[in-house]
Amino acid sequence: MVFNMKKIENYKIIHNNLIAKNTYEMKLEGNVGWIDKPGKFINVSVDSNYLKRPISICDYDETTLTLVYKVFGSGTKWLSNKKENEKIEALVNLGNGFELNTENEALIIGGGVGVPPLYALSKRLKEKGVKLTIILGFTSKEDSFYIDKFKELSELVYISSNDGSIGEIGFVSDIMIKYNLLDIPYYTCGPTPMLKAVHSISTAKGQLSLEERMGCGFGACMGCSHKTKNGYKRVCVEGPVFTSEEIIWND
Amino acid sequence: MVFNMKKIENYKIIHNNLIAKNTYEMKLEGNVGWIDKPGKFINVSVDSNYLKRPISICDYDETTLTLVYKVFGSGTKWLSNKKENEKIEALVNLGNGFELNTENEALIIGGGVGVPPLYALSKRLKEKGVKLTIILGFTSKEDSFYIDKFKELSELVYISSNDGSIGEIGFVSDIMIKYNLLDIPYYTCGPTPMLKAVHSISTAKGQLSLEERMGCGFGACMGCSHKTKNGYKRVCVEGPVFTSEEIIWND
Amino acid sequence: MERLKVKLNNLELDNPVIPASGTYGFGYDYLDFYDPNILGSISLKGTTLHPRFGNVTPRIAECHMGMLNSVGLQNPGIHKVIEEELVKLDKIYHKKIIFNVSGFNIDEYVECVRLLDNIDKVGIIEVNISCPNVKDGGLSFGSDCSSAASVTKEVRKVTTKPLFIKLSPNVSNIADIAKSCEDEGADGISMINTLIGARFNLKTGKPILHNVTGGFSGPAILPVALRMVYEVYERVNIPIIGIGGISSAYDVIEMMYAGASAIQIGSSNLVDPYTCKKVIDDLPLVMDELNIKKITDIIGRAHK
Amino acid sequence: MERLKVKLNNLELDNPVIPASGTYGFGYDYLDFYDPNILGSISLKGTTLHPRFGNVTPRIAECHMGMLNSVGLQNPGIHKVIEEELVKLDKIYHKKIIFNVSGFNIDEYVECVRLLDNIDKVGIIEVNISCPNVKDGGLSFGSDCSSAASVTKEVRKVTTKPLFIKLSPNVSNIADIAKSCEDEGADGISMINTLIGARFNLKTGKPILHNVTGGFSGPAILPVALRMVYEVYERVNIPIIGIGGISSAYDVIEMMYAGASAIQIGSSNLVDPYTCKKVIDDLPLVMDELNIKKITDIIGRAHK
Ligand SMILES: Cc1cc2nc3c(=O)[nH]c(=O)nc-3n(C[C@H](O)[C@H](O)[C@H](O)COP(=O)(O)OP(=O)(O)OC[C@H]3O[C@@H](n4cnc5c(N)ncnc54)[C@H](O)[C@@H]3O)c2cc1C
Ligand SMILES: Cc1cc2nc3c(=O)[nH]c(=O)nc-3n(C[C@H](O)[C@H](O)[C@H](O)COP(=O)(O)OP(=O)(O)OC[C@H]3O[C@@H](n4cnc5c(N)ncnc54)[C@H](O)[C@@H]3O)c2cc1C
Ligand SMILES: Cc1cc2nc3c(=O)[nH]c(=O)nc-3n(C[C@H](O)[C@H](O)[C@H](O)COP(=O)(O)O)c2cc1C
Ligand SMILES: Cc1cc2nc3c(=O)[nH]c(=O)nc-3n(C[C@H](O)[C@H](O)[C@H](O)COP(=O)(O)O)c2cc1C
Ligand code: FES
Ligand code: FES
Repeated sequence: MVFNMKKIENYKIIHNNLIAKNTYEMKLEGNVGWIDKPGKFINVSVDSNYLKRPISICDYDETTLTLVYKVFGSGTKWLSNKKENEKIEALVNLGNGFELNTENEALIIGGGVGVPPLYALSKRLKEKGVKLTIILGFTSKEDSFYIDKFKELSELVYISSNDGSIGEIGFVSDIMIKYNLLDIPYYTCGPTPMLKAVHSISTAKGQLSLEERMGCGFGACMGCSHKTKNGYKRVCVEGPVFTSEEIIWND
Repeated sequence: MVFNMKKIENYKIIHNNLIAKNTYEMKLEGNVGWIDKPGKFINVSVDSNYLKRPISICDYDETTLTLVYKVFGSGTKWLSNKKENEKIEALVNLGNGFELNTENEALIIGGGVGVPPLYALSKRLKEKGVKLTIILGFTSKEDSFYIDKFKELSELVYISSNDGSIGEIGFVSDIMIKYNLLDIPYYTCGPTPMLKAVHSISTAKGQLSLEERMGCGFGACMGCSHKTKNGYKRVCVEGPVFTSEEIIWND
Repeated sequence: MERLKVKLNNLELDNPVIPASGTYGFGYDYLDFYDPNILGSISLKGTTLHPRFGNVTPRIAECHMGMLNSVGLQNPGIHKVIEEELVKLDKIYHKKIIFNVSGFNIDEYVECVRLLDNIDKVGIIEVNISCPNVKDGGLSFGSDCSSAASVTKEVRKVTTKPLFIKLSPNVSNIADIAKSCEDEGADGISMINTLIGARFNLKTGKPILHNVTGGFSGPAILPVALRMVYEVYERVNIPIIGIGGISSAYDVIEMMYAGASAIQIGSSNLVDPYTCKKVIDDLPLVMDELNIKKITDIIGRAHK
Repeated sequence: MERLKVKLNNLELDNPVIPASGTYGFGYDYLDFYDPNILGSISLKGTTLHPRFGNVTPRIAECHMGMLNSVGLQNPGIHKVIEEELVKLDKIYHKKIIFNVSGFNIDEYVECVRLLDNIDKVGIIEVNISCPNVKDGGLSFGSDCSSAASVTKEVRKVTTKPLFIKLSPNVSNIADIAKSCEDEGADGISMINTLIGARFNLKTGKPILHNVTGGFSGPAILPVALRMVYEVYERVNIPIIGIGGISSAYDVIEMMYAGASAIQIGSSNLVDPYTCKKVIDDLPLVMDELNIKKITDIIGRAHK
């Protein structure tokens, strides 16, 4: 139980590198004992701003965790300026995370900064012997990242980009249709329109990781509520991962 | 003219040392070309707070200036945590400064954190050959500072403290009366009650450096207005130094 | 600790620190961080007669030293709160709570208060006449004297429990409104609820909140809250729970100088879930520093 | 630069950036920092019929991302301002200015506006019905529709110059008040003036400001200003000068999305005297980043 508590932790920055356009990989050293599954997130304190910033766990091992984030506004800008050996503080052990599939095949569908949490997930699934088909969508080549890392996990990695500068031109849903991937149980994270498309075209069950603007990240403010077939849920506690069966789109 | 402009400057901290209870001496390296007389002040940016903090020039030479300040609230607390080689930013060249007396004798009367600006003043007066009598008042011994430095400038240095733990017990005004220093032209800086007492008992002319809560420090907000016989003046522009002839006490 | 004790009418609190309604759920969400029994009391999430989902998201926007929310009173309805939440809460929190109610017409307020009258766990009923998020209600009751008075008068009839009216700051004269509530039998005033604010998305130009405007809270609003508590203290003789922008023990002291008998902390809990614990731990130290013997000594000191 | 030009009635400004009344004196105090001719215009220190010293100090208190002031309209009186300040200002600033007036009864407003009617240098008369610092005036005119309307109606009679009424945010429905002013012939709305706040000295418990309360301004109030500009834009058809908490080019954009045709910057000038220059320099860059061709394209975009 203690193991599973939310808490504030400090991490030392091992590196904080630009890996794509405005996109950084930050490796952190510190307590990672709470990470029991992929898909959880942490809420990072940024001195520049009042609210913390939710970022998914992209990768983790026994002593480190890795975040991949895109500079979007002032908070992520601040984060991108942090240097090796500096410390950052975060509220950790947030969200439900993905439930690891028991089937022996899975489709991974990531879009933009929705890709990171799917990396640790794919690693865990692969360790379990699940056969992975991976689709990664980016705005364009310069925004893309982690493609090689995913290729190490599977031979079936499809890339799409809005402008065709890398992979196939179009959306991840186009790939799903083109290569007839509609009946594989899926895991997905990315912009809401993408999630909606995936949810509507797939005939399989899936787990979808959502984003909402958050006040607290630990369940206290009801800022991140999402309607589901099983009632109102909080993206920060009962989510961010929801099943395709329960999900309802707000509009 | 350009020489005399207000501007924002950056300074490197040479040292920032505790020299008395909650009292720090901060030596700064940077542009000091604007310091044409003692008694001017700078308005220091403190990251912790919205408004800048006005601090008097305590000492200066060709390349450095020195501040002596007491930790009072969050801004000065922040300042006290700055380390050697770090930078601070300030709006500089503020206030009128003291007019150097043409008489050959002067009484210097400082109280608490009103003492600092009188140090550079005393140095300049001594350079001009003015004979100095100096009275420094502190709350108690642990609050006292710069006594030896003043003793280098004059043999007539009187000390008073509220509790008698250093020098004579009582106020600087008691010293003025006891040693019959009431008719020497004076320069004074310190808490308002002290200034009022000095102003009322001295029969000589004097220059008094006032304090007010400031919005801007450069004349734009009218936050620091003070009535004088010559009309309304701004402590940050027409002051902080006022003559005993013009001064009126607000209450 | 004796020196931290305060009284709100007949309710004695171990200390003046209470998490504010809407930022502490129904008492459960902070269990990972500290034992809630250290708190003076808890003001529960605003409850309405009927269940509500609240507003469409986005419901949160950030501001300089503050935030906007347009949660819109999401809650499972008072029956469920009484039957389920209070029962669960009783197991982890052993003191009386402050039950915060809202309504969209006077009957709803009355019905809620009536349901609470005989519930032992409820130490104070806090009547929120100020929630700015719900277009067809909330705001109106708190924005003029006569409707504030009507709500107070009607809920007064159905309970003998201490009634604290929670005021909106989005008014031209809050002291008049407080006085109307006192005149109709309010036992105390909780103040302030959120200011109304808005933010716009730089890329699209559109409002960040789906609801366009939201309640503005956090350290940014402290000076407004302090001023209003000061003004209301001059006008009424009933206790005030000071709310708005408090994030430290120093802020608690300042709010009590202004006239508060106890205080609530809202947004600061969201940003640092340990806030209430830290404030309670710091209070004796800050009191030592400022030479304050008993916290009750300083209530309204600014007026003396 | 053509793309920054905006219009306030018949007055064309090179850019929408105007320092706010009370934070730029009579135009002189920033000469060390930059040439004021880069500004869209200047709103001068609030002027009254008779000279005023204003309130006793302390007049300034600090807040989280903001400040309180209780300057209390210190000014040498309109005659001296016209005869001396405007003449001096004309030598260093070559554009039309915004003349901000206050009064303690309607006659004083009328007399001031009458005196300004034939002064060429005055591009806009800004009628401050909101200054919260002066106990027996100011506040009352801005706090309800009928007195706001009366002032507008009477000053309208004595001038053909553009009249902008400057509104107080310390009201329950600012859009109603703006509408009353429009109905009586106002040419535009300047908003917002300061919120009312207070701070207390931790050591003594007493108010920091001698006047107890003061006007609260700075980045902390931006969300309130944005919300109010948004609401007023929905109700009136006259241009709005957006004021309150602006400190960057991004804030300018956000305020114009909400509905402002130009903006004023107050406290931020005090904290960084280069603010207006920086904002003017940054605007084209920020517009490039956000794909905005002409600044006028975005006025009220939040409503579309
Ligand atoms: C559960 C979760 C996991 C996330 N994981 C990642 C990740 O691994 N990598 C990554 O790059 N991004 C991730 N995001 C998005 C990330 O939180 C935002 O990009 C970030 O908060 C933007 O902050 P800012 O200061 O740069 O932007 P600003 O616009 O200055 O932020 C203003 C406010 O809006 C909020 N906000 C802005 N955009 C978003 C958004 N898309 N989602 C939620 N809140 C937002 C901010 O948190 C802040 O409160 C995740 C979001 C959620 C909810
Ligand atoms: C012209 C001038 C010269 C000064 N020179 C010195 C000096 O050489 N050494 C020194 O120790 N102090 C000096 N002071 C006082 C110093 O400015 C204050 O102690 C300091 O601003 C307190 O800031 P804080 O953040 O620690 O306190 P806080 O209480 O957190 O400050 C809150 C606000 O009040 C203002 N304030 C608080 N106390 C004072 C005060 N006494 N005078 C003016 N504003 C105040 C702060 O500037 C800030 O705006 C001077 C003040 C003035 C006006
Ligand atoms: C997310 C959130 C939800 C809130 N919900 C309620 C509510 O349901 N009922 C209520 O009376 N006040 C509600 N409030 C207002 C707070 O109780 C408090 O009055 C306000 O936030 C000011 O305090 P603060 O600055 O400490 O946050 C809510 C505030 C926030 C931030
Ligand atoms: C020191 C000071 C003095 C002010 N004096 C006046 C004034 O004389 N007339 C007026 O209409 N507004 C006055 N204001 C209000 C500002 O013009 C502006 O409306 C307000 O400060 C909000 O903008 P800001 O947040 O950018 O400061 C004053 C504000 C400050 C800070
Ligand atoms: S962000 Fe507060 S409940 Fe989810
Ligand atoms: S501090 Fe602004 S005029 Fe002096």
